[in-house]
Amino acid sequence: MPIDILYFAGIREAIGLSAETVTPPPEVGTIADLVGWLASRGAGHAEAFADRARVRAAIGSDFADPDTPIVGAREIALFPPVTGG
Amino acid sequence: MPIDILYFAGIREAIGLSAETVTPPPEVGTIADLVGWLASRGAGHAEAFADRARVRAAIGSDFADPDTPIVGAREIALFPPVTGG
Amino acid sequence: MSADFHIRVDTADIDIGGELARLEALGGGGVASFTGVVRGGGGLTALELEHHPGITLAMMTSIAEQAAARWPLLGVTAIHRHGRLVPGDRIVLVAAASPHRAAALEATAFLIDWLKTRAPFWKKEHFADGASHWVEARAADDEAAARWSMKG
Amino acid sequence: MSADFHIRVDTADIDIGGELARLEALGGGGVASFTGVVRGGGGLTALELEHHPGITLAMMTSIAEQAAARWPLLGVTAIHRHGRLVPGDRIVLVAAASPHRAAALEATAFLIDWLKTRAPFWKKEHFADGASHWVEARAADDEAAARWSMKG
Repeated sequence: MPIDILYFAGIREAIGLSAETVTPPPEVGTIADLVGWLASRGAGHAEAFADRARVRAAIGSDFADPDTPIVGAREIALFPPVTGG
Repeated sequence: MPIDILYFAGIREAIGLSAETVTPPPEVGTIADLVGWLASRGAGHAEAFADRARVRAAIGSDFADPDTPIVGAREIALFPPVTGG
Repeated sequence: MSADFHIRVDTADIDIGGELARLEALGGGGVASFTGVVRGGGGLTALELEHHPGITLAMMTSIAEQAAARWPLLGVTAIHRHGRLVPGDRIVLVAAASPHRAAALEATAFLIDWLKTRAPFWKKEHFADGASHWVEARAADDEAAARWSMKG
Repeated sequence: MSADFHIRVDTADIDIGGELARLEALGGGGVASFTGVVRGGGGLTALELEHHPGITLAMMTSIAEQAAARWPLLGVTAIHRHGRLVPGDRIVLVAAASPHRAAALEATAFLIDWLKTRAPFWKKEHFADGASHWVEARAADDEAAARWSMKG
């Protein structure tokens, strides 16, 4: 099932994309799995996700923890910690 | 020595004047003495000062207690407790 | 930090946007404000505000200086109207500019508590049935203002 | 008390006077506000704000509803800009209308603490020497927002 991935801020800049559509393999079950899988897609992705402690995620409009299952997700956003307004 | 007396709010309305200039006798030494002396000047004055606990005063631009001496005062204001803005 | 004070008592309406823009321009980064508006209800048709012209500005300036001594403020604005106001009219604006949002908000709370309780104004309410009366000082407001004198 | 919410994220400047007039018109008697302005200094030439369009409004609306559940509010306004801003530009306005001045001010403090710390924005600073960097989340801001979740 394809998932739309949105990137923001420094993660967007490192990857060079603000969004992409991916179809992860079935063993990618959680947000943490997804980030690990995405990190292997290229040098930009690897750089973007080098510091896993600084990656935050949202599934749809809800913030998600690294161990949140991604089953059924249509849109997942990955970004650094928000800095507020 | 003449003193300008300013009246505000309900006190002004009861007396029917917003200001008057008076020369109290020498035994009128404090704000409380002044109020007592003014209360004897007429029916409006008596009504205005009937409830002494609700009379407040300022000498010039400073609030004054009933026992504050009025010696040397040029302008004294008498009014009900302020209600704020 | 020396603060820019803008203190006024007059009959004219208050230009909130313009007043806050002046504080924004001080460069502190944050501006807090409180605007009071005459409330209707109970048949109130007008509010008449009287003040002691000789002492109101002096006291408002003094309280603004106290706020600037207590919080790091770049500017303080306090504008109060007097005369006849009707429901919906602005009656008071207090605002403070600071590099710290909590300082701006706390100073604004301090200033409005003082203005609503201690400022030398008297208010007369006029009602649709022709009745009118002077508003009495309220104990709850005195307590709100007293909280500040117990601090710091 | 059902509150009127006015929540917006866009690139346009914020009309403070107009926004506060809308809240004044709700009739509560008191309107508190906090306006944030981009600060200069340190060679800062511009601030670039990015946000997650899919979740920002939902989260801002949710926090406004929390404020309205906690304090007796007639209206809540929260407007945040995104895009490129320069020093002196308004970046955020939060405001609340209430019959109780403390409620309006506390709700405003709650909303701005949340917006400044938890709202899903990222800020990039651009400097006169050509350098630029993404602003890191600040622990002090998180603590300011955390105070609220410990209350009530």
